[in-house]
Amino acid sequence: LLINVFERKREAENPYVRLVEVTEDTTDPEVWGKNWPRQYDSYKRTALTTRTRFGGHGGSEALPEEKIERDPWLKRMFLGYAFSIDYRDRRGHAYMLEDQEQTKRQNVPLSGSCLHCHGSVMPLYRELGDGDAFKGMDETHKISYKETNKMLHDMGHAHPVSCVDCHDPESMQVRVTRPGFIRGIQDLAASDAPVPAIPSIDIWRQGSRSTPYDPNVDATRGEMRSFACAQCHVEYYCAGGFPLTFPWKNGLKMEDLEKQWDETTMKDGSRFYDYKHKESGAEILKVQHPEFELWSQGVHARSGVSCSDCHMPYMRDGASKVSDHWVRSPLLNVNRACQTCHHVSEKELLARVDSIQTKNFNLLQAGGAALMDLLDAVAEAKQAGATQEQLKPALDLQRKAQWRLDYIAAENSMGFHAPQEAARILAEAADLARQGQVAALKVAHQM
Amino acid sequence: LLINVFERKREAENPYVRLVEVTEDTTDPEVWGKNWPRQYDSYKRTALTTRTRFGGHGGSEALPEEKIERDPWLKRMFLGYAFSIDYRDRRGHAYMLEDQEQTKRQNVPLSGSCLHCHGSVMPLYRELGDGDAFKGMDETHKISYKETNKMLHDMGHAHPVSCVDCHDPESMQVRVTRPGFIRGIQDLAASDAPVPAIPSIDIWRQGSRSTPYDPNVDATRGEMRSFACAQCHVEYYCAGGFPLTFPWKNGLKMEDLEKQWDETTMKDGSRFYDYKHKESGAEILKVQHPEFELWSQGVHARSGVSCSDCHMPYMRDGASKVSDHWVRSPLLNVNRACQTCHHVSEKELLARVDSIQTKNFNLLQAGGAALMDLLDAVAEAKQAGATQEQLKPALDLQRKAQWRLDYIAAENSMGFHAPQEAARILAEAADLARQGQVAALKVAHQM
Amino acid sequence: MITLAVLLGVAVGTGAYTFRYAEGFSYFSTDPAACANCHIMTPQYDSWQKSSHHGAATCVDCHLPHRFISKYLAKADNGYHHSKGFTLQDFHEPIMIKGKNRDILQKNCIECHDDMVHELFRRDMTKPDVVSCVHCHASVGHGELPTSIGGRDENWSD
Ligand code: HEC
Ligand code: HEC
Ligand code: HEC
Ligand code: HEC
Ligand code: HEC
Ligand code: HEC
Ligand code: HEC
Ligand code: HEC
Ligand code: HEC
Ligand code: HEC
Ligand code: HEC
Ligand code: HEC
Ligand code: HEC
Ligand code: HEC
Ligand SMILES: [Ca+2]
Ligand SMILES: [Ca+2]
Repeated sequence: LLINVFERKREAENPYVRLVEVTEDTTDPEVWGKNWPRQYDSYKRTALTTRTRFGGHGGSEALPEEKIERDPWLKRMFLGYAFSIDYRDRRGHAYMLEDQEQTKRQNVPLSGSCLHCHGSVMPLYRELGDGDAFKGMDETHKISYKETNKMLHDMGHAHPVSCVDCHDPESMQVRVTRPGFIRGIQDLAASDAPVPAIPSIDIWRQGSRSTPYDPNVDATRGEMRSFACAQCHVEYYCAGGFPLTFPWKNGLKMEDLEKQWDETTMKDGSRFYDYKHKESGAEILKVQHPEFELWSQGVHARSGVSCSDCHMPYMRDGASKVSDHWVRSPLLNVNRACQTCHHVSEKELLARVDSIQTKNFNLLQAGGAALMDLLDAVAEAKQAGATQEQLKPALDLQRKAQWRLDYIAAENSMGFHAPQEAARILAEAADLARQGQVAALKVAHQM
Repeated sequence: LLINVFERKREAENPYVRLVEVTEDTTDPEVWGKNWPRQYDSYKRTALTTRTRFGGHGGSEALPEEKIERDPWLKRMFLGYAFSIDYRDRRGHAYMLEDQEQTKRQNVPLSGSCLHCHGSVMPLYRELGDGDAFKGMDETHKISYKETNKMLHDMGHAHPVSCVDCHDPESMQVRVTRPGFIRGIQDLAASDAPVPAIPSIDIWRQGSRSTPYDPNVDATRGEMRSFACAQCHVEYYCAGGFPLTFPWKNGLKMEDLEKQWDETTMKDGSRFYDYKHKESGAEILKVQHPEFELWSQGVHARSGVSCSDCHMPYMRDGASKVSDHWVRSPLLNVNRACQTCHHVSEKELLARVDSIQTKNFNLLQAGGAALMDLLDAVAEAKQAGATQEQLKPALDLQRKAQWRLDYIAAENSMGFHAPQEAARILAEAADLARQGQVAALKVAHQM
Repeated sequence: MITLAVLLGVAVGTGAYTFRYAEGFSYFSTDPAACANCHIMTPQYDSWQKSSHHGAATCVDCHLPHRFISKYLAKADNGYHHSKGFTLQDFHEPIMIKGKNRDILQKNCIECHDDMVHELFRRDMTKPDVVSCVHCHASVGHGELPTSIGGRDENWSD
């Protein structure tokens, strides 16, 4: 016992000493782990099984249960897109590279952009861009995924997100490295969209704007605790048409992102879309995991509560505190993730989350049903001989409805990150889908 | 100073020295005001003008702006009901009796039940029930409003809600007096519906249930600070068919209330409704101000935050603090109503409320548009020769959609009391209205 | 007699030697630093320093009964709790005030603020628990920021 007390006193006085050198090119987390064994130990646990009602994953025992099975309408919604081939639950960070390499979506040609968020790519980007990582990233969308992935392996950087991706090897400060994010947040700053969750942008805007907003310099430490995650947990475009893009030019609201895609044109001048719906022919936008965007619309974000506060909460380690690098569902960790701020029982907190998620889940199902009815009505109209031209209003409504539905389906908190905003988005999804159904029915009956 | 200290000491020994005696029959607040001048002073201010974006009222200068003007679809939604004649904004407590006496809805015959929440009726109830106020209330639905109101005036109790309605004249404790509420909350307790916002019901349920739940005995003081308001700020039925009823037999959720009305039958065995829609013929349920019910579904309620915490916050008055009896919009009183708990700037708090209310307002308008489309489709079908029988599915959907739309339109916080729940309800409203539109269109096209 | 009881209470919990090393004797003073002797109290100490009451009240003013005898008994009781928790590391984290300690706290708010709040009690101060001060004023002692860090990592060998 005496030793115990003594050790605790010492710990508090003594910050970390380095045993090995780490540099910008040290992508292997095990090396960093020699200096920071506690963070590394918890980091490794992202390979463990986790499971909650709507979140988590099956871990290494099996390939994760297919999402499609739970919500059968998803499959029909995605007809024509690679996602309808294989839409799995996410898993822990340890699996990010492996899961991407194994997905059946590989059957369709993928671009090298995909790697931005699934591997420790910065040395590869610098290599491809002659030292300029931004230029390097811009190369990758022209190269195939297979090829890019092979380069990564050959260079020895085939690791999932690693310490160097979030930390400055000199100071250990949290930082962002990903060109996609840095460009995106600069677009956002340069706009005049309100950003209540990111006050440092407001401060930057009051300046001369002569140099672009630089998150690594201008952001507060609290903001960086979210930005680190926003390098990947965001909506994007990453196929071969143009470089990886985060669509934040008009703001972070669902409608702002939609507007940017609607205004984007393809090389041939036609309106941008991710895929044509196989059944209806509608030009569909695919949403991917807009966690950062949805979070930014909620009251936690407005209150300065960051991703890391909930997903990497501090834990006590003797006299000092360390960030839990076992990034996972906070529902498996309520005492550290929530009770530091909410002094109510674990049971009550879980009940609050469940109440929020259940409401959104039910709305999601209702929206799915509405979309299926729209597709049925379109099919009926086509059967009756309607042209694509005549169906255009219905198909445009399908595009809008699916964007909204997918916004919450693809987001990973079942709407917890901004409960009312999620419900609002789903409300619009169902309404628009039903308007599309009506539009299609009217065409059908005119035939 | 000496006198001051001395007085304080005396006060402590002698809670409430009274200058005048007040009893169960003292409905005139001015008399109570002699004993408790500070509460009375603030109470009188409920006659002052207040106005916020969605709340408040125009005060005594003019009859309040008609709600109908703001949301024109409301008028069509209420065709067939007295509300379509005259739907005003609420005003302060000082006006409750006057506004009721003056409403043009008086043109249709009203029942005496109406007075339950608009006057200091307890002595009248006791009189009518030979000492038993519950019996007395049960008489009033058979008497006309005019007659009941005359009795109230003749007995000298024609006051808006008064001290005796919320306070025990002996102890000054907060209490509930209204039979409608007491029966309603007893129905709720006797059910097994979850009541996370009212823990004392859970405690009562664990007992023998041999005596009914008695709010004045079983509830906590915190709960009483909401119950006092739930005597009136709730959904009800109060026409001539049966005694005033608060529909809480199945729980406090929107669907629970709907279920009770759907299961209620009129004397002739037919399904209960408030009015037949003049255009479509649908059997419609009218919702009135379900503040208590909506609040109960939100996170403030779950956290024990009561109506009085926000609408009657403590205010400093000299050396002590008293409850502000100027019951009004907390947005006019943010520093006391919100900032004790939320240490953020007034501007930020107002922005949070506005963000919540704007989302709900937009969904409300979208729901209104959907309902108008439903009515158009029904009209089209009727034009084409459809029968009521053929239109039944569409009309049942109208009933369900209107119930939901009205639930938030009639609720007075523009959904602030439970933001996600309000959005969820409005999501269902639009979805159901559009389903009704489709159902009616299908009938129209079969003609 | 009383002092002895206190000493026993604490000694049973910690073992006298450890107790001394951990500067246990300063535990009897009203100096907030005494509480911060335990690293586990550090977040509360830090946050108290930034709180509105920094200049008005110290730890014991809020957390121990004001009357002398019960004050020392509570210290003995809490002392046992504290040192047991400290030694075994088997308490819930984050630490959340509860039960008896919550009551003591409530009484202390009222003792200092009787003047201000007697109307809340309709001038009848016999039941101090019917209006919970922290329902609205939770931040007075420790400010806005989280007052404690989350729990220990159970999976680590200590
Ligand atoms: C206030 C706490 C909180 C904040 C802040 C927060 N989250 Fe979450 N997050 C949650 C909860 C609760 C869930 C639901 C977990 C579940 O259903 O098991 C969740 C789910 C997730 C999931 C899916 C997890 C899984 O196990 O399936 C991801 C990914 C995620 N959040 C990322 C983020 C990102 C990125 C941010 C910041 C932009 C963020 N979160 C901010 C609480 C939070
Ligand atoms: C370099 C990209 C990248 C960064 C940076 C990143 N993530 Fe992830 N995250 C992913 C990918 C990819 C997955 C899915 C892995 C899979 O399914 O194989 C994932 C999965 C998750 C999960 C699900 C874990 C589970 O148990 O199911 C959570 C929670 C999460 N991330 C939160 C965060 C948070 C919080 C941060 C910032 C502290 C963050 N992520 C930073 C790419 C990233
Ligand atoms: C902007 C960052 C980003 C890019 C670019 C990206 N991903 Fe991901 N990916 C993530 C995140 C974050 C997750 C975890 C959250 C989730 O599953 O929704 C994930 C999860 C996955 C998963 C596991 C879950 C699932 O949906 O089956 C696969 C497989 C995957 N990505 C493949 C790809 C492929 C293929 C591409 C290129 C087309 C790609 N990713 C591009 C960030 C990204
Ligand atoms: C997905 C992003 C991410 C990755 C990957 C990551 N960290 Fe961190 N790390 C963070 C964040 C966020 C913090 C909290 C920083 C703060 O509060 O300023 C942090 C904090 C730290 C700290 C400071 C002390 C603490 O615990 O708060 C150390 C040391 C650290 N990380 C080491 C590592 C090591 C070693 C690895 C690789 C095994 C690693 N990190 C991987 C995001 C990451
Ligand atoms: C760093 C502080 C912090 C952490 C950690 C935190 N919260 Fe919160 N939470 C807040 C703040 C601040 C609010 C806004 C209301 C307020 O000002 O009290 C809030 C609001 C909420 C709300 C109501 C608003 C809404 O979005 O519905 C819920 C529910 C909630 N939190 C649950 C959780 C859960 C569950 C967790 C853990 C997964 C968590 N919180 C973690 C600080 C935090
Ligand atoms: C957490 C604070 C809070 C609680 C608790 C609360 N309200 Fe409100 N209430 C508000 C706000 C904010 C508004 C919106 C005011 C506005 O728009 O001007 C509002 C609006 C109202 C209005 C309309 C006021 C007006 O001026 O138009 C009424 C009536 C009302 N509430 C009654 C209640 C009742 C009854 C309860 C308890 C069952 C309750 N409130 C609980 C904050 C609260
Ligand atoms: C006896 C019935 C009754 C009780 C009890 C009651 N109210 Fe009211 N309240 C009304 C009526 C009726 C009105 C509308 C008066 C009018 O429009 O003339 C009203 C209006 C209001 C308004 C709008 C004021 C404005 O400025 O527009 C608020 C806010 C409100 N009540 C809150 C409360 C709260 C909080 C409580 C409990 C502390 C409460 N009420 C108790 C019947 C009642
Ligand atoms: C269960 C309580 C209750 C009963 C019964 C009741 N009211 Fe009200 N009334 C209220 C409350 C609370 C308000 C304020 C909130 C609002 O306006 O929505 C109000 C507001 C009003 C207003 C002013 C606002 C408006 O809508 O124009 C009028 C007029 C009114 N009531 C008339 C009536 C009539 C006529 C009846 C009988 C058919 C009646 N009330 C029965 C509680 C009640
Ligand atoms: C329901 C909320 C609530 C509760 C419970 C509550 N208070 Fe307050 N308190 C307030 C509000 C609101 C004010 C601000 C009054 C003003 O500024 O006019 C306040 C003011 C005060 C002040 C004066 C602050 C100043 O600016 O000087 C003191 C002291 C105080 N409260 C102590 C207490 C104590 C002790 C208790 C427990 C017996 C308590 N309060 C319970 C809401 C509350
Ligand atoms: C609509 C209900 C309502 C009406 C009407 C009402 N009060 Fe109150 N009153 C309350 C509530 C709620 C409290 C807070 C009680 C608590 O916290 O236990 C209160 C508290 C009080 C207190 C205790 C001290 C304080 O200020 O908190 C006094 C005294 C008081 N009221 C006097 C009056 C007088 C005099 C009138 C008439 C002029 C009146 N009340 C009308 C609801 C009402
Ligand atoms: C007596 C304390 C108290 C008062 C007074 C209070 N709140 Fe809250 N508020 C809370 C608690 C507790 C939560 C739940 C989240 C948490 O645990 O922090 C919350 C949550 C919120 C949220 C997020 C949840 C939601 O429903 O969206 C908002 C926004 C909010 N409050 C605004 C307000 C405003 C505006 C007022 C004044 C009109 C107010 N609050 C008055 C205690 C209070
Ligand atoms: C002005 C009164 C006040 C002072 C002085 C004060 N505290 Fe507290 N303390 C509180 C309150 C209030 C809470 C409960 C907060 C809550 O319920 O959220 C609390 C809670 C705690 C807790 C339990 C953790 C928690 O958040 O519930 C600990 C431990 C604690 N205090 C230690 C201390 C120490 C050590 C000091 C001196 C450095 C101190 N307190 C000074 C009022 C005070
Ligand atoms: C010997 C180490 C130590 C010292 C010295 C210490 N504490 Fe603590 N304290 C703890 C531990 C460990 C806990 C958690 C115990 C538990 O929850 O059972 C705790 C819990 C608390 C709590 C919350 C109690 C509850 O569960 O309700 C309060 C309040 C508190 N301490 C205040 C103080 C004050 C005030 C002082 C100085 C007079 C102090 N502590 C000194 C170790 C200590
Ligand atoms: C030892 C006496 C003492 C104790 C115990 C105490 N206070 Fe105070 N409190 C004061 C003094 C003195 C002030 C005035 C401080 C100032 O003006 O800076 C004050 C100020 C306040 C204020 C106004 C400043 C603010 O933070 O808003 C509130 C509210 C308050 N106290 C509530 C409480 C509550 C609640 C408790 C119990 C948890 C408590 N006090 C315990 C002495 C005390
Ligand atoms: Ca996309
Ligand atoms: Ca009704």
